[in-house]
Amino acid sequence: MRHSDLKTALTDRAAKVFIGVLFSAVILVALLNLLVPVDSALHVSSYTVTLLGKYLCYALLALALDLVWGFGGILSLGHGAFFALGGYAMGMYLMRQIGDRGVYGNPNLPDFMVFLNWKELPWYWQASDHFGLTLLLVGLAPGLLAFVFGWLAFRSRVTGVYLSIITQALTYALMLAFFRNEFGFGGNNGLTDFKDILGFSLQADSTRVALLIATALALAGAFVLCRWITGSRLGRVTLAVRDGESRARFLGYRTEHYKLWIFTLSAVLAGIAGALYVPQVGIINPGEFSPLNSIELVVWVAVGGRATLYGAVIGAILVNYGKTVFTGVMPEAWLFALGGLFVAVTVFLPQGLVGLASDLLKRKRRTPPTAPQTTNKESPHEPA
Amino acid sequence: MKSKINLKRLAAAGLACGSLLYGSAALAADTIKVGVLHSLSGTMAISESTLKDTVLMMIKEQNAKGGVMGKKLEPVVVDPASDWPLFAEKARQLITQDKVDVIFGCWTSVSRKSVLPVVEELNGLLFYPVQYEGEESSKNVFYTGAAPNQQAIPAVDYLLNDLGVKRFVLAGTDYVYPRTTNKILEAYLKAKGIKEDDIMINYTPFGQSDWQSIVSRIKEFGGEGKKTAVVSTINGDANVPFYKELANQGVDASDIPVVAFSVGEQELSGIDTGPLVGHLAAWNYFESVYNDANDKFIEQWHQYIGDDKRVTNDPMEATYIGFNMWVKAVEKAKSTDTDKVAAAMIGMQTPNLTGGTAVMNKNHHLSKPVLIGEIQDDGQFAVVWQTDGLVKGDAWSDYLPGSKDLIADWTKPVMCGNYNSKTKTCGGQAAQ
Amino acid sequence: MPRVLILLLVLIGASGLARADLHEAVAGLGSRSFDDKAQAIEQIARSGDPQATVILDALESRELVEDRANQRIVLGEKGGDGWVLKDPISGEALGTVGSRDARPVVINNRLRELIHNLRAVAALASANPLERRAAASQLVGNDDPVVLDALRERQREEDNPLVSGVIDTALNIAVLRNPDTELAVRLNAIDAVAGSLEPAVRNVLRDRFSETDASSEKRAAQKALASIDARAERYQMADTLFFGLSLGSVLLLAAIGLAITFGVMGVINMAHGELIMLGAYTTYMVQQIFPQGHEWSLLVAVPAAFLVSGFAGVLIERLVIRFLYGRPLETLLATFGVSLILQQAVRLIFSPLNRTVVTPEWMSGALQINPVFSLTFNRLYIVFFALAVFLLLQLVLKKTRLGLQVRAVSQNRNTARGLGIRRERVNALTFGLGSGIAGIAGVALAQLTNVGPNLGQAYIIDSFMVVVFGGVGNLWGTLTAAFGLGIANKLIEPMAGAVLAKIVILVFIILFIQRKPRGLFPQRGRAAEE
Amino acid sequence: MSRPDSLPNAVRDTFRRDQVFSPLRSGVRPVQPGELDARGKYILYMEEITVSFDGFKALNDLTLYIEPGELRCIIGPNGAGKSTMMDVITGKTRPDHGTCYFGQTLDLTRLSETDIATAGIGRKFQKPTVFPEHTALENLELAMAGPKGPWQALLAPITGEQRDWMASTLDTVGLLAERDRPAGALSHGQKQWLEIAMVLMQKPRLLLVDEPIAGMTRQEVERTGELLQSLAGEHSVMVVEHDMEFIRSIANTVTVLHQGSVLAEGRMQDVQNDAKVIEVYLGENVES
Repeated sequence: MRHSDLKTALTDRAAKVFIGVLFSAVILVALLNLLVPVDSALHVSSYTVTLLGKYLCYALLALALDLVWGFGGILSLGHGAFFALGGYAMGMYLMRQIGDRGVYGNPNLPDFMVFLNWKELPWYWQASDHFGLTLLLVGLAPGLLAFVFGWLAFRSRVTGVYLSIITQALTYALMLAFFRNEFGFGGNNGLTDFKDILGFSLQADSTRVALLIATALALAGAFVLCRWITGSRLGRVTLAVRDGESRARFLGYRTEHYKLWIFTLSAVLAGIAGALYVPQVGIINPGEFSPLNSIELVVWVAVGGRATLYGAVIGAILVNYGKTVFTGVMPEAWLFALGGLFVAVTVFLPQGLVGLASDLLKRKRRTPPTAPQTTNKESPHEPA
Repeated sequence: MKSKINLKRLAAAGLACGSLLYGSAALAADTIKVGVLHSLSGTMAISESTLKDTVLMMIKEQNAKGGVMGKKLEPVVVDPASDWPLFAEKARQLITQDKVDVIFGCWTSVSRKSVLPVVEELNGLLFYPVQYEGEESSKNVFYTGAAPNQQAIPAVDYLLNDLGVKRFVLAGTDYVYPRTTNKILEAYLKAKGIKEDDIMINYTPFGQSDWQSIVSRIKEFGGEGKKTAVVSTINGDANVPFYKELANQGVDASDIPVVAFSVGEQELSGIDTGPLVGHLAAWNYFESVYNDANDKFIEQWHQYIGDDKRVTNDPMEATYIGFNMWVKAVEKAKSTDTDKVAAAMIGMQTPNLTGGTAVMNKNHHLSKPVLIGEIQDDGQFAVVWQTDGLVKGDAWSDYLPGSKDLIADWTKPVMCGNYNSKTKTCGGQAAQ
Repeated sequence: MPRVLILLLVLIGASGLARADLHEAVAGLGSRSFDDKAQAIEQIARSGDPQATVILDALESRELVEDRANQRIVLGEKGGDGWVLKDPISGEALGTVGSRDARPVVINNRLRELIHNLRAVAALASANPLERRAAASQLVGNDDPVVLDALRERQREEDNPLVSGVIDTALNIAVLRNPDTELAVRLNAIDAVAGSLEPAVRNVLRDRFSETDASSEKRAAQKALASIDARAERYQMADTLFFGLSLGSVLLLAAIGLAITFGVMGVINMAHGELIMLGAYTTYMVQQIFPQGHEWSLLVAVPAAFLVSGFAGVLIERLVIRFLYGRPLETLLATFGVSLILQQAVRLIFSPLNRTVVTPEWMSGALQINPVFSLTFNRLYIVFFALAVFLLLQLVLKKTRLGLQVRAVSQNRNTARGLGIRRERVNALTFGLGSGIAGIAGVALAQLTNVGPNLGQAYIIDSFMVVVFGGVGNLWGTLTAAFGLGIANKLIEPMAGAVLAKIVILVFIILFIQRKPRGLFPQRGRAAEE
Repeated sequence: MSRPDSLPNAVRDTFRRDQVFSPLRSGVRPVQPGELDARGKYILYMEEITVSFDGFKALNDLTLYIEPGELRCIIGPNGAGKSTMMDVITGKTRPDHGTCYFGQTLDLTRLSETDIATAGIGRKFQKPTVFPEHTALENLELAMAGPKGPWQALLAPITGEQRDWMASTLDTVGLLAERDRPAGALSHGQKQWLEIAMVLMQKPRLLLVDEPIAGMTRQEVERTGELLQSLAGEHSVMVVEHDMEFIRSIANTVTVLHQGSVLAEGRMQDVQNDAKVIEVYLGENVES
């Protein structure tokens, strides 16, 4: 039995490899983007930098979902909502940074509020003038929502399918609410046209690279955190809750506390992913709350492989890379590919690509010694 | 845990990431690349895929004529999948990876808003072919659809003057285009002496499918003795159930006419228009307009798409005008350089499809005729009114308090998209 | 007033114009000005020529066209690829021209109304009392003296109380609108119209109330208004209720198939919406196959849609779901993939554009109970249709062998096998049944909304809400939930607007599920708790 | 597919106080370990318990007392209500009527499963329910008595003492060699043992043991019998079992359930000779 503390989580081999690969890729990209001249064949365009940044945000989001779904057994179909809330919190800060450079040149209000004839900034926008408070809000908004929602749901023992469906209803209701212009978040158009962050222009290559590195740091941090948690007794109890919630209750665990804990943490991670996503893609709007996005997210995790953490990361990156390629090369086929992926993975690859890979590796490694054993035990006619 | 396996897996993942770095960036100097940025999947595919086909048709025709400046045009089609952040990403891809010289694309305002910072940053060129809410003018964007003063205001004038309408229902989907249009109209109607009580404003969510209560309220509102009309900025999919409900509740065009700004031939092609005869729409183009240029365009379209039943519509005409103008501007500038083309665009004239000439103004908006048509039972519109001459598109509405002092002028010495004519300053963003 | 003149002439059947003038009048329809056209219509009507009705009918139905080659106004009939032209007066055939070589003469709402009124005045003499009543209703609120004369004349001969009631109202409104009538006459008129719910009555009473100086008239008008308002309010409540029922029936139709696949089989079928969509497209296809059969094609479409969607359902079950029993969350993902594939397939086959589904005559319009309360036929039929589908399904589940097996399997999968039930077959058929019902829902929805690739997505979340709210595995719960949510939505909507109403309902369901995690009518027993 | 019980019932159900959002519940606070007041004659009092599912009465006016340190065997034909009774005691099922007290103060019908477990009732299920993806040792770690909040789980390490305890418990049930195998890979009998070990780790005052010997070899059965008997005295043990021979070998007092209520209670031989019992149950089974 292991009881991993933070130190073992950091020095753990998987974490080392993960962080190593992540940072060598990111730093390579950063250097090739910043130092290699634009017309060189080795130059990496800032398009690729933002694209990679976006993938890493998605990877962080997938990691967050894997924590609740893979380890907690809570299939949330509303994780997009937490992602979007974090994104909005950051978007609000970026909106405020525009200052009087908006089209109406109003120094006190964002453009859409000028347009709606609002006279003053609503109270919930007040914190967005400060970066520190914004960071707080990035975690707090999704965390609080997840806490309240989870507190209600887990206490009432809403589980399985029911929970999935009401999380879907949650994100759907939020989407409708954010679409409303009166809600004060820019309605359908959302928040866009950002200029700079902490005084650095968002259009500068160096800012982009910095954001990419920040995302990679967040992802690595979240990965280590998740490893630590899943390796600790907390993680084992969470797994136990996943596999036999009522048994765990009979052992004296307040399972709802565990679920709430992990759900809230996951929501905060999703919020951070959203906050990193927005400055890189340059827009946040209610479409991010769409239930479709949340379901797609589940597939990233399923494709990569549940309950492995790195599976989620690999899945998110692979599927989104596929999406980028497909929507460019053969747009009509993208939905077929995505749909087929959903079906194929759930039916044939319940453990995802990671599971497939480890099965293959296992077979390769173990075939010679195990082969005679199986033939002894099992029917001798069966081909090995 | 089996960390040995992890190493290999992660290395593989790293390789996959690496392959991302160098995408397709082949540069062919003997062609001019034209980016097409319209959704081919998702909710907007219904409207946007037609425009993709229109651009491809125009490119084919132009190439048959020998291309532009002796070079063939090469379309680069991408699918932003009705996903707004993806619009920005794809725009960036088109400009930096595929090195296109111009982009035709976007439909919804939010997609344009998403793309806008990208084309400005990378100094790209975007032709936007859809009627929209105005309140914008970018150095890098040409707006070939109608501004509110080219659609909404003339339509309301028609209702006021020709139909004697005294009460107005402003019904729209809850997003920025209806909001802006309705605000402009509200201000305009009040200026025309319509009382607050005689204006009813209603917003519904996207894809609203149950219109019973709203239609019933409109009926009630219209039953109070004064001639009433509905000004509809209801978007896309919500229109079919809306019109069906109107028809079923017996709201006749002669009692309460509905004038729509987002319903064209293509939207009607999904509705049984029998019960809707007489309801109105305001556009800069109708397929039913009779003249040779339009006949030719329609025939060409039918041939290209291989279906005689496919209709044409206003955004297609806007694409047609935008494309032809761009071709002329490139030839005039003898370059595809954005700044040179943009400069050449201003003042450019090409024939439109309604028998007149479209002119590109200094504010990057077109001068266009405004037509009002009544829906006919064959899904077409019959033109019942049109402006005498061309109406110049206004980037900034005169009826909104925030924008009445703003003008856009992309010629020297102003060179500004939001120039305050009172303070003589250029608003923040577009400062050069 | 020219309109007066023509009506007069039509009424007395005067005929004094030469054919040459008629020719000239018809040519006048080619003008670009609607005033000129109005004048031409007057002239044509004034001619009294038997061809006049033919020409005016053609004008309204866009079969009066301008031949672009010689700019003549002729009768044109769409045939083949173009127009078959005929002389409007002699009826002589003039050959055919291409579809864009002739164009219909454009009329606008004003001209259309002019023609309608002309026709209504003529229809007052119809032998059919229903037509007479419709004509009289059309003329209510019209103060043209000639129209009023025509109404008065009709009133003298009218023996049908319904028709004469409408004419009375029309005449009394005219009395009240005329400032010169005596007070006593006006008071009588107010009394007479006090029971009418016609909007025109309310408006005229309001005007009298604010304009009159006579206190007796003021009081009478006020009293009449109050009683009208009170009645109207009651009917409005009934209206709202009907809207709620109607929305509920749509929800019921959308959800009931899901109640089978989700409730009975435990499969979270995210492709349910697309099965509805398939039903709607089947309706479209059936109408394409029988282009002349719009009136009855729905009767073919219902079984066809059941079969198409049912077959698709069986396929989905056999190819995907059977690998996933007992893993409900996985069925969610897999069927979501299926839904994406179906959507994109439809987009490729039928194009992303919406398809037109024609509403048959008998489903158009409304059952006009009184001027403020009407039940639209399509909604009314759909309410009954939904209930019929529900009852039929209950019958199938209660009375047939399949139903028995379905219930057995749903209650205990293992025991059922022990009883010799072929589970595989029952699963496939059950899923097919649920899917088939989704297809039937599609037929109904095709009458209300877009038939396009996104049709299904619009209903999937609502459907799940209904089933979960009602209690999984309980069809009666689904019924109650559908109508409950429908009515609640419509009650909230006038207060909060459509968007907020929807949010309120969603939040309500989320909170409700916290309180009763198994819905309104939970299945009880130990099996249900596992 | 069942009809709703009727609308008024549904409405009443909806507004039941005990299902209302937890903060609205009154007087319920988490039970602390050691809160049990076992000074009375009995440790478990079940009185007039009735549970019905859709009109079927799974328990009908059941009254049963367990003394501290007693080993009680419960027998009865299928559907007699044995498992439902355990469900009521452990808080899984709420009775429609009746009271159920653990010790003098703890009203089990108002406590959650967690609280009941914390109060000192451990249960071994009919179907062995261990955590298949955890190793045998981890299963014990999960079951081990001690603070069970998320923070403690994250931060408090396992002490050496606890390690020894787990090892010795595993040894008791003969699974020490399997300590690092996933529980899912154990044989059926081993899982039974593992679950018993888990219940022991909870340090319960009352053990509910549902069909402990299913799938065990004769030897294992014997050891189980010995173990259960050794537990009695320090713990109260309630065993539900079908195997009459096993019951006879361990039982002191036997309770026969039939149709949801107690049919007979007493020493094994008395019960065996009871005419009613023979009629409904033993008659057929004793022979076979």
